Amino acid sequence: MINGAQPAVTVEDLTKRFGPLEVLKGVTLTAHDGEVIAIVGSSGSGKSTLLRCINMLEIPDGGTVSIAGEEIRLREKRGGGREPAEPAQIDRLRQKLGMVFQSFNLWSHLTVLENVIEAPVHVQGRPKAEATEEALALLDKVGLADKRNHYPSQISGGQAQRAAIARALAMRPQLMLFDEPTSSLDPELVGDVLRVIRTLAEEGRTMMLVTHEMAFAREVANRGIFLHQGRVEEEGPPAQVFGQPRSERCRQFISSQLRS
Amino acid sequence: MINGAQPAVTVEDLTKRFGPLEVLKGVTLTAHDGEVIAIVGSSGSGKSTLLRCINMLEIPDGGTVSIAGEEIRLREKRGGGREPAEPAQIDRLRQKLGMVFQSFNLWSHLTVLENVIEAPVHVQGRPKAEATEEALALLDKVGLADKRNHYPSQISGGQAQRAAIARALAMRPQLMLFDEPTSSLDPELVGDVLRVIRTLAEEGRTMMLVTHEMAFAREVANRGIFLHQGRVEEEGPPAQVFGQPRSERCRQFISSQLRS
Amino acid sequence: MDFTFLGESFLRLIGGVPLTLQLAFSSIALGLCLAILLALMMQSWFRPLGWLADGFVFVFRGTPLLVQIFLIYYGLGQFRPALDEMGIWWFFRSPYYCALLALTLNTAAYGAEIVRGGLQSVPAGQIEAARAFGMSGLTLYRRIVAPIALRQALPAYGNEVILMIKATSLVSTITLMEVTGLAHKLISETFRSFEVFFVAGAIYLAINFAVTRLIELAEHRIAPDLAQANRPAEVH
Amino acid sequence: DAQAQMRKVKVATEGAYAPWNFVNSQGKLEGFELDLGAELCKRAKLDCEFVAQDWDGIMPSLLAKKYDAIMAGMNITPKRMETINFTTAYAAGPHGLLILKSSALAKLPAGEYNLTKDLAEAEKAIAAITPQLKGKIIGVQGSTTNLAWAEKYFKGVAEIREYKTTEQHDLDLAAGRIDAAVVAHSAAQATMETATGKDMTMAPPSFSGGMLGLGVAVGIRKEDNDLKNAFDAAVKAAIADGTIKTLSIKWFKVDMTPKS
Amino acid sequence: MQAKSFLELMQWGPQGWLDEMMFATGLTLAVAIVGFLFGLLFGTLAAIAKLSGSRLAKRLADAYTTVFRGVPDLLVIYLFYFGGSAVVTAIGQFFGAQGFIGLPGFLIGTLAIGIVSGAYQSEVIRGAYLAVPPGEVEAARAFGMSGRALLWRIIGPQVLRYGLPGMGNIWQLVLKESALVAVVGLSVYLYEVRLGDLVLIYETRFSDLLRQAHVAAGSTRQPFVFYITAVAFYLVLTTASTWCFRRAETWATRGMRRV
Ligand SMILES: Nc1ncnc2c1ncn2[C@@H]1O[C@H](COP(=O)(O)OP(=O)(O)OP(=O)(O)O)[C@@H](O)[C@H]1O
Ligand SMILES: Nc1ncnc2c1ncn2[C@@H]1O[C@H](COP(=O)(O)OP(=O)(O)OP(=O)(O)O)[C@@H](O)[C@H]1O
Ligand SMILES: [Mg+2]
Ligand SMILES: [Mg+2]
Repeated sequence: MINGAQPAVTVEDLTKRFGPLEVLKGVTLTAHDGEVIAIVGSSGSGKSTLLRCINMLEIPDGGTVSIAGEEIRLREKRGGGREPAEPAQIDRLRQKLGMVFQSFNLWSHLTVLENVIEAPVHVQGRPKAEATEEALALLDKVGLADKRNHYPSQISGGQAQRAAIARALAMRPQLMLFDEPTSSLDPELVGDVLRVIRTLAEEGRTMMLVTHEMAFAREVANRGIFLHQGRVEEEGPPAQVFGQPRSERCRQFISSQLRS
Repeated sequence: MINGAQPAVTVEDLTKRFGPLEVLKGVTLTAHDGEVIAIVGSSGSGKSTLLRCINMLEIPDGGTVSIAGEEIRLREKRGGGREPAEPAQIDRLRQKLGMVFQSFNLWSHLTVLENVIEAPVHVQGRPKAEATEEALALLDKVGLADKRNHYPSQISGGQAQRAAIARALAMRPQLMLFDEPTSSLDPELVGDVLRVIRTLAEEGRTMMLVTHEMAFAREVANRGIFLHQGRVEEEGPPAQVFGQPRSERCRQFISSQLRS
Repeated sequence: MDFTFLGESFLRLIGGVPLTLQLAFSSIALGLCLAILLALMMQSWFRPLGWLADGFVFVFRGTPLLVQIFLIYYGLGQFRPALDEMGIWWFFRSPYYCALLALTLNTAAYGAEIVRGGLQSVPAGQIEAARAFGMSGLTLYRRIVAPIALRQALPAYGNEVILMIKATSLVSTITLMEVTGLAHKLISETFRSFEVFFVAGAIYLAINFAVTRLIELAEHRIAPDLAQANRPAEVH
Repeated sequence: DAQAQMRKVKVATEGAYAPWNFVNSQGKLEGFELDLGAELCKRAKLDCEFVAQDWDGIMPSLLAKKYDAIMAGMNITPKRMETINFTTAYAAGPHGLLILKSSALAKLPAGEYNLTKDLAEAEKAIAAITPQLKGKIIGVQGSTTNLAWAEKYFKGVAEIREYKTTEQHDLDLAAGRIDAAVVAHSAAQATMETATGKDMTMAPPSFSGGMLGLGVAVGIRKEDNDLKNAFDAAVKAAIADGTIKTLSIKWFKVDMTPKS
Repeated sequence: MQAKSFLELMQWGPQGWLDEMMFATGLTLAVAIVGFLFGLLFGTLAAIAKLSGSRLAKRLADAYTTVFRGVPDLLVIYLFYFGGSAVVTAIGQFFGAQGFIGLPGFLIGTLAIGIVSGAYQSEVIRGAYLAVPPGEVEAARAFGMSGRALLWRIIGPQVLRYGLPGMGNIWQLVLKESALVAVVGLSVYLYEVRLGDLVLIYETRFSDLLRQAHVAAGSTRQPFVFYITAVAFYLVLTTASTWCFRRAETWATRGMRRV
């Protein structure tokens, strides 16, 4: 378990640009063990980019990211931009992170089950039999046990999303990054995912999730963050951020949702 | 405009199987001009498959599909299964259909704008200048005007979904098939899409949409359909299907949603 | 058709098959290792390595194999004193080793381009997913990149294998009597080029047919999901 | 007029066998056979045209009537006579072993042996060479009478390697990959004048006739007797009046006139 | 024959070989381009046949690939030239013509190269097609695209994207394959030579690069000069074509994400 004295993630003054477009304009946030942080914001506001910067799939142009108190070392690249100072450090830290991609990114040459055991066996070096057993339990939990031998091209959108969730969980990560994990799920399954996340939080794991479903965000999170044009516009307890936001922009965003 | 006396789509006793799995077990439904039909159901219940059968991306194993009163002719294939009796007929009918895919399927070698004008110019043979003008208006409507020269790999999930919607609308289809068109959209954009769909319906166009957002379904639809294990379990006005369903299974499904 | 003569020719030419196969398969095996190395060098962050690989591919892909064989064998033969001094004349003295060297270097250059193309076709998202799980280096290549790249590259690599089998016919210019060398000899003795070429063609065809089947088999083994999945070709 | 009455004849040559026939730097065919051919055609009152043809296709193309005669340093052999006809020989010369000056073979006793006239004597001379070649490597041009001769007498004693051209075995002889090459004296003469051949010499014994070929002659299709007769007469006349001797000295620096 | 210096040998004009080598380079390029285009045609057709649902078409295309990939190219060229000529000659004689009717070497040569390289190209195209994301093809179909539009607008550009490296290989191959065409003799170049009152027509061939090097080597007995020069000329061709292919690749992979 990550050292309790240290926050699980610290992001400080993170900036990222794509060409002329400044996507993140200085984001600072901290997540402690067992915390669930829900990030909302309009489309294109930089939510995915933020998550991708945390595990260095995108190298931020400025600012720092620390995982369990260990700062990821970057260095200036000749010709502008930065690059990892020590790729091995990133690989090591990534083993503590799990990620569910917005577009799933399941490995197309592996079956659902193989997708789930791939990283535990070949990155963490766990015995295959053990990993398989755990994977089957996870697939069962997300209701995919009967699809375990299907290839990603043979399952439905919601099934792919659940496979991606199971794949990330199988790593038993200390910090989970969820990019819209329930976008393709029906209400029942959303409830299931909610329960899974709660269990994980109780085990002391940290989660950051991007979502568009305010109800879900409010239920699942300890803290809410509203990202607007690359900046943290509002941050606080869910009841505040998703209920009575102080910022005008956030209020407008929240109020536009349809109520059922 | 499609002949008013004929329903825009008629699906009769549609069945489809993937290997041993019977995904659709006899679906019958009709949509008239200007109708908006919302299809809900749990993940894997066959919603996408149903939409894909309507435009023959999947060839149904049994049953018939008619577009504007014209039945799509299929014939038995040697070795089992069926195949189009006359591919040209399908190509012709497809020009009246638009589709937004669950996984967007934007053409990766074309920019957002090129994606939108592609089919109008190269399928419908409209002049490029005219198509471009219309495309820009559409992109503006979905808030993507500034991303028009980006490639699909350079835009966010929600932006890709909006591009896919604009691409389908650019065909000015009589019948639109939306497969979870708002899954990656924030509440504000969901409202925008809602307005677009209403305008289209007022113009007399027909829409079938799959969604997991009950609030959205209730707002947008004239009729609701609850699909369960490949069968139409409940069908009726939105207030009934998404409010007080008669079927036990549907009630359970609806009630599981989180309320905000 | 004179079947007795065809039979006789067959018996003569089949004597060259072991040499043909030996040269083809050893050069393909060695060449593939070198090709992978070159492709990785091309993608490496350290640019000089990339330039080196590019230069190698440029020269060996850019010139005819026949000339390469010729220059390695006859050309280096001119520098015997220097090679003697380095203690490697024993290698270059032998036409077999020279042929093997030329074939290996040649197929490595072509192979490198094929491997590079395969690596580029791996969807970025799938690599990212692997990275996000802490996969890197060899594991990433072995488990994710290579299998996906292989499926893309296999048809093109199949081409290369067959090309190499046929390319061995050029080694008769440096006195190695494989199938084509024997065929030419037989023609010069009998002047029946049609029959002899027919038999030689049939022998090559048989070898290559077997190789094609093996590659197809490999394709099915490596890409079972492609075989099962609804390929676009079947979408109507 | 008379010019119009002359029969048109196409003569093929290889264009890559200096000094018999070769292409000069102006792209023109040149050499002993070109000069001789012009003379022969003048005498035979033929309207001749020379074409270049690769050695490998030279016989099939004659049979396919692509041309009517071959003058390409081609020796008369019984095997070739099964397929085509030859005129009287227009050149003949001895053959022997091309070796390095330092070789032990250089010290053999000199002698000219004719395999047609006195086979026993010739074979005695060959037997004297044989022990010196034990375990050695002999190079020889493929598809030649030299090869047949070498295989008959030295197979099993020495390793015989077949080359496409004479200059290739010259190169290997110079590099020390082979110990001797079986060649015609005329060709060896040309080699020894080049840089490659400066350390080479012919082994003293020389051989001619018999299986080494009954001389170089014009090759003609079997049924084309008119042409054979015309060339026969012309060759005999050219031998008789010393034309061949003159041309031979010009190109080979030795007299290659066949001795009857 | 005295050994000449490199510069003497490589002069332009009647004294040197540079002009011949340049012409040969041009011819090599011409044969290669035409042969490659024929190959593209045959290869595309075969790939379409292989991917089509029709089992018969697939069998035929498979047989085509197997045979023309499997048999040495020289054999195919021989077959075309002598076989084709024999047929034409027979037809000619039937109509009263006499002697051998040669088929134009250029056409036969490039056709043969086209047939052979088409067999390879079909495999590259097929492989590239299979790499195209199925969803994107579906999307096009769903919008009513089919046949030519689908091929040109969606599949073609993406096949290009995945297939260009393989095609680059085949192009290099074809560039060198043109050497084989020398066997059947390329286009004819006539020289008139007067010997007194006799007019002789000398025929030589515009040789491709490799054969020209071979001829010049045989004529001057200085093989390395010419083989190394040939290598240099080939590398010039390669540089130019590599540059073109790289440019094309950059263009074809636009919008594609790299990791
Ligand atoms: N190519 C295929 N091969 C085998 N099974 C398939 C294939 N495509 C879909 N299926 C199965 O068919 C069932 C229905 O799939 P479909 O995509 O229609 O579901 P859906 O209702 O759209 O679900 P979701 O809400 O998750 O998108 C699923 O169980 C899926 O696993
Ligand atoms: N590779 C890229 N090149 C250029 N622009 C990019 C690239 N990737 C992302 N962007 C831009 O950066 C912005 C932020 O993208 P990001 O994916 O972080 O948005 P998001 O908040 O996750 O939105 P969504 O809710 O739609 O997923 C978008 O405007 C997008 O167009
Ligand atoms: Mg996103
Ligand atoms: Mg679906």
